[in-house]
Amino acid sequence: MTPFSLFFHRLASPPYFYELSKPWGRVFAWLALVLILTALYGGLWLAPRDFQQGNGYRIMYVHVPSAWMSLFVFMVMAVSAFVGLIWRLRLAYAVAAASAPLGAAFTAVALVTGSLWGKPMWGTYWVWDARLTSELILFFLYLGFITLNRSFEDQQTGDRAAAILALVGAIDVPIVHYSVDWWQTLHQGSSFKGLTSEIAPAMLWPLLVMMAGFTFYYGWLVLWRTRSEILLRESDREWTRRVIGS
Amino acid sequence: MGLDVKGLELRRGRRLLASSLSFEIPNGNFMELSGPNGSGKSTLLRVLSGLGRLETGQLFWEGQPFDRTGDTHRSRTLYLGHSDGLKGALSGLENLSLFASFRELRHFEEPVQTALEFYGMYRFRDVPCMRLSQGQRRRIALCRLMAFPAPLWLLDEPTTALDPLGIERFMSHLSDHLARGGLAILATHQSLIERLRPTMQLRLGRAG
Amino acid sequence: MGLDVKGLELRRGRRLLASSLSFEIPNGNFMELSGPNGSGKSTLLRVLSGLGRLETGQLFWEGQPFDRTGDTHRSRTLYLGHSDGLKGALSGLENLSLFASFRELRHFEEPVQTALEFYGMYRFRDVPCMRLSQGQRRRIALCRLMAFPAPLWLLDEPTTALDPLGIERFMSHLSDHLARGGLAILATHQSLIERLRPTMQLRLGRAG
Amino acid sequence: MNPWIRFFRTEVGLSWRERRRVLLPLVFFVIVASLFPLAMSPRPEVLKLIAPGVIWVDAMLAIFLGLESLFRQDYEEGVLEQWILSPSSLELRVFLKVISFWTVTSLPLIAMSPILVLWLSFPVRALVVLLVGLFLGTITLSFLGALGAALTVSLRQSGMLVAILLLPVATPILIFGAHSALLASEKQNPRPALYLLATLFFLTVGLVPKAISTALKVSYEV
Amino acid sequence: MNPWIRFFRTEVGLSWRERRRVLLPLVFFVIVASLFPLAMSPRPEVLKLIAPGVIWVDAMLAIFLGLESLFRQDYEEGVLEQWILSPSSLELRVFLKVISFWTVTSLPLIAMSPILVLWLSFPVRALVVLLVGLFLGTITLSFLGALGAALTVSLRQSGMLVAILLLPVATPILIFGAHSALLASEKQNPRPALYLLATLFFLTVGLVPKAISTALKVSYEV
Ligand code: HEM
Ligand SMILES: Nc1ncnc2c1ncn2[C@@H]1O[C@H](COP(=O)(O)OP(=O)(O)OP(=O)(O)O)[C@@H](O)[C@H]1O
Ligand SMILES: Nc1ncnc2c1ncn2[C@@H]1O[C@H](COP(=O)(O)OP(=O)(O)OP(=O)(O)O)[C@@H](O)[C@H]1O
Ligand SMILES: [Mg+2]
Ligand SMILES: [Mg+2]
Repeated sequence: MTPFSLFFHRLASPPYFYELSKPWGRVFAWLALVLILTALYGGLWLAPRDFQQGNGYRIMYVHVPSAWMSLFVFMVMAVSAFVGLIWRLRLAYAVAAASAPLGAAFTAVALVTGSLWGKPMWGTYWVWDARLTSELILFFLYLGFITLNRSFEDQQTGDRAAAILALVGAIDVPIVHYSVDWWQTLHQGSSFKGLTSEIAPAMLWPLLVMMAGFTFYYGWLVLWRTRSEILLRESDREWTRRVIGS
Repeated sequence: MGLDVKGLELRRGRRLLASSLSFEIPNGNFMELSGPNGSGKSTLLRVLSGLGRLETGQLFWEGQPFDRTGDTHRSRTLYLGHSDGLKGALSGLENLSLFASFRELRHFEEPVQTALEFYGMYRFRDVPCMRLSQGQRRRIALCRLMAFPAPLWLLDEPTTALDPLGIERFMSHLSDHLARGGLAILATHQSLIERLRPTMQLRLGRAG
Repeated sequence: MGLDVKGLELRRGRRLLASSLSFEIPNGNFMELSGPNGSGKSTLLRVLSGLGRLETGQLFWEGQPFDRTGDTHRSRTLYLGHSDGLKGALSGLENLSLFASFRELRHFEEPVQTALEFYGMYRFRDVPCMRLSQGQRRRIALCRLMAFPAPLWLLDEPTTALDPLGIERFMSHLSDHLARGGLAILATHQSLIERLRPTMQLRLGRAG
Repeated sequence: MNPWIRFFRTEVGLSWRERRRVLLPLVFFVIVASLFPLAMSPRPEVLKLIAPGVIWVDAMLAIFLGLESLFRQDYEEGVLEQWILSPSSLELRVFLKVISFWTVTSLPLIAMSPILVLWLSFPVRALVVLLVGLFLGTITLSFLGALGAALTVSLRQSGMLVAILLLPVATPILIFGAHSALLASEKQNPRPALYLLATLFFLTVGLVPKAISTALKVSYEV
Repeated sequence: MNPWIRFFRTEVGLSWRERRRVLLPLVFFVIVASLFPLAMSPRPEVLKLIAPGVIWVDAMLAIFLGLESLFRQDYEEGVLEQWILSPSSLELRVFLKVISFWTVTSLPLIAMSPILVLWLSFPVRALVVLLVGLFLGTITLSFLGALGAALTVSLRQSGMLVAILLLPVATPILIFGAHSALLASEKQNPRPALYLLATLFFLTVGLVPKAISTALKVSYEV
C-alpha cells in the first residue's frame, strides 16, 4: 500500500475518523468564524454603494455563497455516494447523510434571499425562469434524498438506496449552474468566467472570502454531524460503547 | 469437501441471531436446519444464497473461498424460500421456461416435462399459477429443482402445503440428488425426513 | 347439534371439486379435512366462512338454516386462511387491537395479553409484523383465536411454519376450545393431531 | 374507546406514524404544480388562466395516485378477508377508511393550495371559492377513487385501469371545480358550478360506500 | 430460442395477453390530454402554447403511473429473488424489462401523439421534432421511472414517494422535450434542446440499468 492509500484506509475507519474529526472540526469552526466576520466587515462597511442597486446588492454576500454551497454540498454527497457504493465505506454514507440537511438548508437560504432580492430587482418575488426553477428542483432533490434515506427500517439499505439517488440526481448540478448560459433568463449570468470577473474588486473580495467562510462553516458542521451519524450506524460495535461510556 | 462455513455471524436488522456458526457439509450429504420460530433459519439460508448481507464469516466451496454474489456460486445454487417465486399470471410451464431463461438455458423442454410429470403437475401445466392451490404452487416450485439441476440446494421449509404424496415425491427426489453427490440444507420443523437420516443437524438457538 | 351441511356442491372457477358433500359436526367436536393438493380443502373452508360462492347445498346451525353472509354467522365464526391476515406495518399488538375493532369490542387488552403470552409472542408484541419470521406471524394470527372466542373455527393448515412448541400450544388451545363446546374444521396434511382424535374425517377426492 | 374511533385512529395513525408520509402528498403537489409553468409557459398572464386547472388536475392526480393502492395491501395481506368476515358494518368501515385517507392526504393539500395558487399569479379574491370547491371535490374524488380501487383490487397492475375507469366520472368534478375558481377570479358568479359540485358530493357520499363494499365482496367470490 | 429473447417475449407477451393492458395507457393519455383544455382554457392561442407541455406532462404521468409497480409484483411473488440469484446478467435483464415495458406502453402513446397534438391546435411542421423528442424522452423517463420503482420496491405504499424522488430528476427531460417542440412550432432552432435530450438519453441508457440492478439487490439486503 502506498502511504496515501494507507492514510485513506485509516481515515475511512470510523473510530479513527471519530478521533480525528474533533480537532479538525475546531479548526474549521474558527476559520469559518474569522472568514465570515472579515467578509461581513468588507462587504457591509468597506464595499461601496452600487450606483444602480444602492445598498440592496449587499444581500449578495449571503445569496451567492449559499447558492454556491447548495451546489457544492450536492457534489460532496454524490462523491461520497460513489465512494460508498464502490468501496463500501460506511463512513462515506455517514458523510452523505450528514450533508443532506445542510445542503437543503443552504438551498432554502439561496431561494429565500434570491426571492427577497428579486422583488426590488425584477418587481416580483418569483419568476418561472430556468435558474430559479432548477434551484427549486435541487431543493426537492435534497428532500427526496432525506426521505429515501429515512424510509427503510435498515439504515444500511436506506444509505445505499439514497446513494443511488444522489448519483443520478447529480445531473441537476450542472443544469443549475449552466442554466443561465443555456436559456435566456432574468437571472444574472455567470460573473466568474475562469479567473476573470466583472465585479469591482472592492465588492468582489468580500464575496470570495464569504464563500470560503461558508465552505469552512459547512466543513465544521458536516464533521460534527458525521460524528453522530457514525455513532448511530455503529451503535452495536465495541468502540462506540467505549466512546459513549467514557 | 463440499460446503464449508467458518465463523459466520448471523444478524437480522439489529438482532444478533448467532455469533459464530461453523459447519461443513461434505458432498452427497444434507443438513437439517431446525430451531424455534424466529431463530434465524431463513436468515441463514438467505445469507448463504447471496441475498442477505454477510458481515463476518468465511465460506468455502471445495476448499476454496468464494464470492456469494458471483456467477459461479449462483449457477451452482438453487434457493427456494418461503415464497414460491412464481408469477401468478403465468402458467406453470411458462414459469419454468422463464426460470430457464434466468439460467440462460436453451433446451429445457424435456427436463421440464419430466419434472412436471414427476410432481404430478403435468395436467395443470397450462393453468395460471394464481389459480392453483397452495400445494400445487409449491409443486411447481419444486419442479425447478428437478428440471435445472445444481449441486447446492438451499430450501426453506420445502414441504409446506404439500400432501403426503407430494412429500413422498420430494423425499425420493432429494435422495436422488444426494446420491448424485449433491448437497442440501433444509430448514424444517417436523423431522419429516425419517427415511433419510440427515448427516448433520444444526439447531439454532432461542429467538434473540 | 352443531354445524350441519347438506348436499353441498363445491366448485372453484369452472372446476367441480365435489358434487354432494354432507356432514354434521356436533358441538365439542372437530373435523379433520384432508385430501391431496388441489382437492378443495381451502375452497370448502372459504365457502363455509362466507367468502366463497355457494351454489347448491344447505347449511344449518343448531338445526336452523342460516345465512352465511349475515352478522350472526360472522360473529360466531373465526376463519384463518393460508394468509395470516396481518398488516405488515402494524405490530402484533396493534393488529390484534385492529381485529378487536372489527368485532366491535371495547375491552380486549387483557385477553390479548393472555393470548400473546400463551403463544410466546409477548416480547415481540411491538415489532412490526413484516419484521417477524414466518412462524412468528402465524403465532400472532393464532392469538386471534384465543383473544376473541367464537364457537366455530375454520382453519386452513393452521400449523404451517409453526415449530414443535408452537404446535404443542395450538393443540392444547384447540382441546380447550372443544372442551368448552366449540366446533372446528381443520384442513391439514399431516395428521399431526395425534393427541386429539378428530371425531370426523372428511377426505376430499383427487384434484378434479 | 369506541371501536370505530379506534379503527379510524389506527388508519390515520399508520400514516402519521411516519411523519414524512403526510408530507409526501404536499411535496408531490408542489412539484407537479411547478412542472406546468416549466413545461407550458412561465408568463403570468397565461399562468393566471391555467392556475385553477393546474391545482385541480394536480389534486386529482395526488388523490388517484395514493388511492390506487388503498385496498391493495389489505387485500394481499389477507386483512380484507377479515374485514368482510367481521360482523360489523362493512360500509361504515369503508367510509371511515376513505375519510381517513382524505384526512391524511387531501386536507394538507387543501391547506397548501392558497400558497401555490398565489405563486401561479392567481388573484386572492377567488381563494374562498377555490377552497370550498376543493373541499367538496377532493372528498368526492376520494370516494370515486376508492370505488375504482375496490373494483380492481383482485386484478394485478391496476393503477392505470383505476385511472381510466374513473377519469370519465371524475371529469365533471374537475371541470366544475376549475371553472368555479376561474369564474370567481374573473369576477363572475361561481355559484351554479359550486351547487353542481355539491350535488355530486352528496350523491357520492350517500351511495358510493355501499358500492365499494359490494365491489370488495365480489372480488373474493371466485 | 435465445433465452434473452424468450425473456423479452414473455414480458411483452404478458401485457399482450390481455389486450387491454396495451390500450389502457393510450386511453389514459387521451383522457388526460383532453382534461387540460377542459380544465384550463379552450382558446386556440393558449392551447397552442401549452400543447407540447400538455403532451409531455401527460406522457410522463402515463409512464410513471405504469412504472410505479414495475417490480412490485415480481417482488411480492418472490420472482425477483430468483432474478437476483440467477447466474445471468441482472443488468441486461433489467434493461430488457424496461424496454419491454416501453414497447407496450410508450410506443403506442408516441404513435398516438400526433393526433392529440393537432387536436390541441399545434402546427404540423413541428411534428417531427415532437416525435423525435418523445422517442428519446420516453425511453429516458422509462429508465428513470424504473429506477424509482427499484429503489422503493421493498417499501409499502410508495406511489407518491416514487413520484417525488423522480420528478426532480425527470424535470430537465420534460423541459428540454417540451421546449424543443415549442421552439420548432415557433420556427426557432430546436437542435440544442434535442442534443441535450440525446445526451441525457445516452447517459441514462448507459448508466441507469446498473443503478437499477444495484437498487434491486440493496432492497433484499435486510
Ligand atoms: C429565488 C430567486 C433566485 C434563485 C433561486 C437564485 C439562484 C442562484 C444560484 C443557484 C446561483 C449560483 C449559481 C452557480 O454557482 O453556478 C446564483 C448566483 C447568483 N445570483 Fe441568484 N438566484 C435568485 C435570485 C437572484 C437575484 C434577484 C439576483 C440579483 C439580481 C441574483 C444574483 C445572483 C448573482 C450575482 C449570482 C452570482 C453569479 C454567478 O457567479 O453565477 N440572484 N443564484
Ligand atoms: N425483514 C426483517 N427485518 C428485520 N428482522 C427480521 C425480518 N424478518 C425476520 N426478522 C427477525 O429475524 C429473526 C430471524 O428470522 P427468520 O425468518 O430467519 O427465522 P426462522 O428461523 O426462519 O423462523 P420461522 O421458523 O418462523 O420461519 C426473527 O427474530 C425475526 O424477528
Ligand atoms: N383462485 C382460483 N381460481 C380458480 N381456481 C382455483 C383458484 N384457486 C384454486 N383453484 C383450483 O381449485 C381447486 C381447489 O383448490 P383449493 O385451494 O381448494 O385446494 P386445497 O385442497 O386447499 O389444496 P392445497 O392442499 O394445495 O392447499 C384446485 O384444483 C385449484 O386448481
Ligand atoms: Mg423461516
Ligand atoms: Mg389449501
